[in-house]
Amino acid sequence: MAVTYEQGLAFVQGFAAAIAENKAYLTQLDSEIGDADHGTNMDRGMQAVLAKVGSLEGADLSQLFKTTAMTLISTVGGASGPLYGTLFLGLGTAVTGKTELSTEDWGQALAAAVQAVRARGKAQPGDKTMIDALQPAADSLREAAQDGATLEAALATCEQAAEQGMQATIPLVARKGRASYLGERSAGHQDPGATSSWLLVRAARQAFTADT
Amino acid sequence: MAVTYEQGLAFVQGFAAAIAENKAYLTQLDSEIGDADHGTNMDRGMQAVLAKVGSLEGADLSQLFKTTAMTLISTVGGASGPLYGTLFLGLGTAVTGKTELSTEDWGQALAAAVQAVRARGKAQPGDKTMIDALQPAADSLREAAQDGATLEAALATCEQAAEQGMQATIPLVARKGRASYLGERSAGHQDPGATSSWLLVRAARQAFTADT
Amino acid sequence: MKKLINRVEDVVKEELEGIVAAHSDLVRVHFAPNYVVRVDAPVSGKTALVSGGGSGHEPMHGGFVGMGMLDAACPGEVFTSPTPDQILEATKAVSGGAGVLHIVKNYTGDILNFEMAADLAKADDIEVEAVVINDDVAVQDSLYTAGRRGVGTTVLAEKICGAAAEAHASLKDVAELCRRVNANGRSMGMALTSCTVPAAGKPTFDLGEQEMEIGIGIHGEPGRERRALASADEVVEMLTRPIVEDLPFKRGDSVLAFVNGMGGTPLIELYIVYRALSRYLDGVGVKIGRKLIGPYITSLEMAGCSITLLRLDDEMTRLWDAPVNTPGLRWGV
Amino acid sequence: MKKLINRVEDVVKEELEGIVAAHSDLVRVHFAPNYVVRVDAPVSGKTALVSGGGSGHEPMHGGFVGMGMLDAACPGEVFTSPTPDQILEATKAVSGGAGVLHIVKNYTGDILNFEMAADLAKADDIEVEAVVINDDVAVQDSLYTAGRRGVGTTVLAEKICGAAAEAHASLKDVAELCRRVNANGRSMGMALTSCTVPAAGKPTFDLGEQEMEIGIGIHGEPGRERRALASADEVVEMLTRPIVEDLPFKRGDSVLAFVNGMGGTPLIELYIVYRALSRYLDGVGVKIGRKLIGPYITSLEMAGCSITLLRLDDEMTRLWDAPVNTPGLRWGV
Ligand SMILES: Nc1ncnc2c1ncn2[C@@H]1O[C@H](COP(=O)(O)OP(=O)(O)O)[C@@H](O)[C@H]1O
Ligand SMILES: Nc1ncnc2c1ncn2[C@@H]1O[C@H](COP(=O)(O)OP(=O)(O)O)[C@@H](O)[C@H]1O
Ligand SMILES: [Mg+2]
Ligand SMILES: [Mg+2]
Ligand SMILES: [Mg+2]
Ligand SMILES: [Mg+2]
Repeated sequence: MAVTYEQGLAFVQGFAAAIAENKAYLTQLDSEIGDADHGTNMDRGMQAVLAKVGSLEGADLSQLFKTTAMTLISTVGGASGPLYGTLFLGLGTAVTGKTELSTEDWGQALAAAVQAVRARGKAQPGDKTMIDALQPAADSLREAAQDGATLEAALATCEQAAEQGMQATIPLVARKGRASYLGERSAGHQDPGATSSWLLVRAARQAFTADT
Repeated sequence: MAVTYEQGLAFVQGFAAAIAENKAYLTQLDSEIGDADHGTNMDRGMQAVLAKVGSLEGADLSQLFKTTAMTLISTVGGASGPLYGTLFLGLGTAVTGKTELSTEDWGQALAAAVQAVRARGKAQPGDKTMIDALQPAADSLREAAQDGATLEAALATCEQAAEQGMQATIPLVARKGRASYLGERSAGHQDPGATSSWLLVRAARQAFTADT
Repeated sequence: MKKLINRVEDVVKEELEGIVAAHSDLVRVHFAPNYVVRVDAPVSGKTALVSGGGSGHEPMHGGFVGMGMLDAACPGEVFTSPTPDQILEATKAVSGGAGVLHIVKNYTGDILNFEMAADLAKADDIEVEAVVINDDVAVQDSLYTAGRRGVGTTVLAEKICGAAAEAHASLKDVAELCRRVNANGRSMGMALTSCTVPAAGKPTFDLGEQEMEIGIGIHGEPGRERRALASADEVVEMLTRPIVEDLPFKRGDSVLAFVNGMGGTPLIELYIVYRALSRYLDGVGVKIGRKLIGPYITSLEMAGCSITLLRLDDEMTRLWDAPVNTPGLRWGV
Repeated sequence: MKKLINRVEDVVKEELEGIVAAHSDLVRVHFAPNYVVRVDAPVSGKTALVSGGGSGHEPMHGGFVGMGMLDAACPGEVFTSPTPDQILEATKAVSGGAGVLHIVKNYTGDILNFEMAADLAKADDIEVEAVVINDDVAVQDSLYTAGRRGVGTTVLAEKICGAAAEAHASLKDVAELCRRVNANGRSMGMALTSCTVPAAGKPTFDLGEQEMEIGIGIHGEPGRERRALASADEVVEMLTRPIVEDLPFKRGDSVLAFVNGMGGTPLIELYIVYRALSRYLDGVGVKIGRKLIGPYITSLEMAGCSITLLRLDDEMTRLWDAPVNTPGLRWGV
């Protein structure tokens, strides 16, 4: 089984739907340790993406992800705009020329994309950012792929890792992003960006394992 | 029985005490249909009066009331400063040269003082102002004096008239002062100035009927 | 009550100490009685302008003392008119021999205290004229009531008359100009929240999350009407229609459009109000010749706004544009 | 949520429409992408200054566009950094051939978006330098964190560097000056109330009647510490002591003292704060050479204040005094 363009599109659209559904929740998380806009930001961006990707004529997966990236960069702003933009740009670059993605392909693409986000944002795992969901997701996916897991199993592991990473942000003291200004007071709250990243990984699992 | 300087002083001091005690109440009434300062204003003024009148050497009743007037004028501000100032100026002028006040004297003084307040503020009875307490008080006092009532009985009637006049302001629509800006919305609230005027008339009754 | 203050009794005194610490290049402050005068007062041969009223409306009036605007301001306690002796002292301190204009907002307290002060000043051989500002269309005017409040037009009158006085117009002419400004200015205000008088310690009125007050003044008093919360565009129409119909402002008129913040409303909202106002006026053919946007005549920390329109003529426009140098308004210098 | 707005989605757009309706003599506004440029942009041969950040801080930055200050401002959504294309377009629109300085407040989002925009501008052969303002002493600085926020010093840097650029200083010199201003400026803020992000619809944090937040930024985020409500004098000491100790400001230093309102705090309180600040500085021998008092870098309708001190040298003082003509700051013209 491999990921098709339709599944890639379903992933982007599913991510948009998940963001829309969790918009108030993400903003609430951002109220606690940030400036109360993460849900609004991501939703503004993903709605713009939805409006674009539905009508991409003859695009391939790389173009799909790059269009998503450019749209996010030019509509989101804040920290999450450039960072999610960089993530999708990384995905788009990694899948250049591919019409279908194997488990390895997706694993490599996600790893490269997360690396690009880290390069841009300079966050390490443990800094209480989206990296805390994304890095374990990418790591576990690659391991699962190396262990020869099915796409389905690999994606499930990946989603689980993201969820655990997201939850693990709760006790952390933030060292990057807006939450870092709170110092010790940032502990005890779940990072909004890690939460949207878990939604992203979950959307990928749902889209890539759905019957096509 | 006649009103002595000591009783006059006790009246001014008693009025100050009543204002201090009812400061929050008067301000609350003024919140409803004004700008939430009547208690503060009157208390600032009467505290200044207290500080002055205790140490008036060799003053007579006229000087006592005039000092009260000038102190109110220069410390209260607002509408009530000039109006209560005018009231006490009227009392002071009316009792010039007198060392004791008969019921008639006090009745004439109050009537003259209320007339002066009306001349200054241009309010008529029924306009929902202090006049609605003061005018009936002055009128009933003069009638009682004419009917040959004792000072005690005359002052009791006077206080009752002030209290009724004060209560009668509740349904009125204000035509003068700050409450007039509210139009119909001023109905249903007791006028703060009529309330402080009732306290004044009550303080006079208490001081003038106490054993000396 | 949440305020950046020390003791409630000291609010006015300490605010004035702050003003003089900040603006000693422009003003001097006298304490007990309290008044603010321009640093070069008295200016010999110049008609002097004195205004005043309760505190809590900052920058009005103390912030409007200086070259091209007021010669003196008399701040009372919060929302309480100043006292006659205070006004008298200020009047004396700025009298430059050409007479003194009292610009008085139409409140019983202000009228009475300024009247007494004027009587006292005249007894001291100072020529005093008083002009009463009463521009608030929210209040029904009548011979039998206290009439309309003085609100936003006061700021505009102080600027325009200040410029005329600076150019050495006579007391008579400045007073006449002031009456003309008043005759051509109309205002109306609204509140989203109440304010808290420091000495009272709690909000003057309670307003639900879905309510607003229309037709308020500047003393935290409730308005003419409590209505359901509405959009900025709707609020602007509620305020502007009565203003326009009252004068009435006519197609082709040029106005000074003044969007005033009540103290707790930030500039971002005032610009949204200004946008709506400019569209509304466009719709009725009234041209905005000049504008002023910001918190200039406030009610402590009240959230809300007021709109003032002043029909301009050439002289008023020229005087509006003339240099002014006060803590609260400055241009041309 | 009680605000004078229409639809929450339109807040920024309509505010910008208000600005251009009010100030078309000073600025032009471009929509989609949104940016404000001075009316005579691009000024040929002049180093152009571009700043920007989330909206909700008005008058910053749009209100600081004009002669002697910024050439362009890029307003993002409320509390959301602008996007790279927006910054790029603004940069192009004001580029007069002498290079463009990006004045960036130290927030991850601002840094990342301005970085991307600078890369794109350089690809278009526009010389761009960026200076990051990070003056907030409430935040512990460290190599491993996002570092200190950019707050009040931004306004001062924009004014001072704007004056230098107006006098045709080179990009290199203006950038160096901007770094010097940042190096000599320190700030700290506090809140009495939270603000409400329009799209969020409710206050970002809850604060009890007897509580305040110390060490807030300008995005409605909670501060470093929640403390019991205190008097203005105590609050000023809590803010000023860390500022003075951090640089450190020394006996004999001359400073620009900037008392900033957060949006919902009226001027009367800011003067009480200024009074306390001037006394505090007097006590430690620091002289106030210049001052700025008012709501210049706000957090929507938040009640509270921030204090910024900038150690002045002669050049900075001269540039501060130089003429400026923007919607939000004006003097000398
Ligand atoms: N340097 C960084 N690297 C990775 N992620 C970051 C970084 N800084 C912030 N983030 C993420 O961005 C999220 C906040 O996004 P958002 O609220 O949209 O932007 P802003 O903080 O500008 O308001 C945080 O929860 C965090 O996960
Ligand atoms: N024209 C008037 N004549 C008589 N009394 C008046 C007049 N105007 C106002 N008052 C009285 O003054 C009271 C308000 O006093 P106060 O609150 O101290 O002054 P202000 O209205 O200036 O805030 C009113 O309740 C009313 O009784
Ligand atoms: Mg955020
Ligand atoms: Mg009152
Ligand atoms: Mg009052
Ligand atoms: Mg943000």
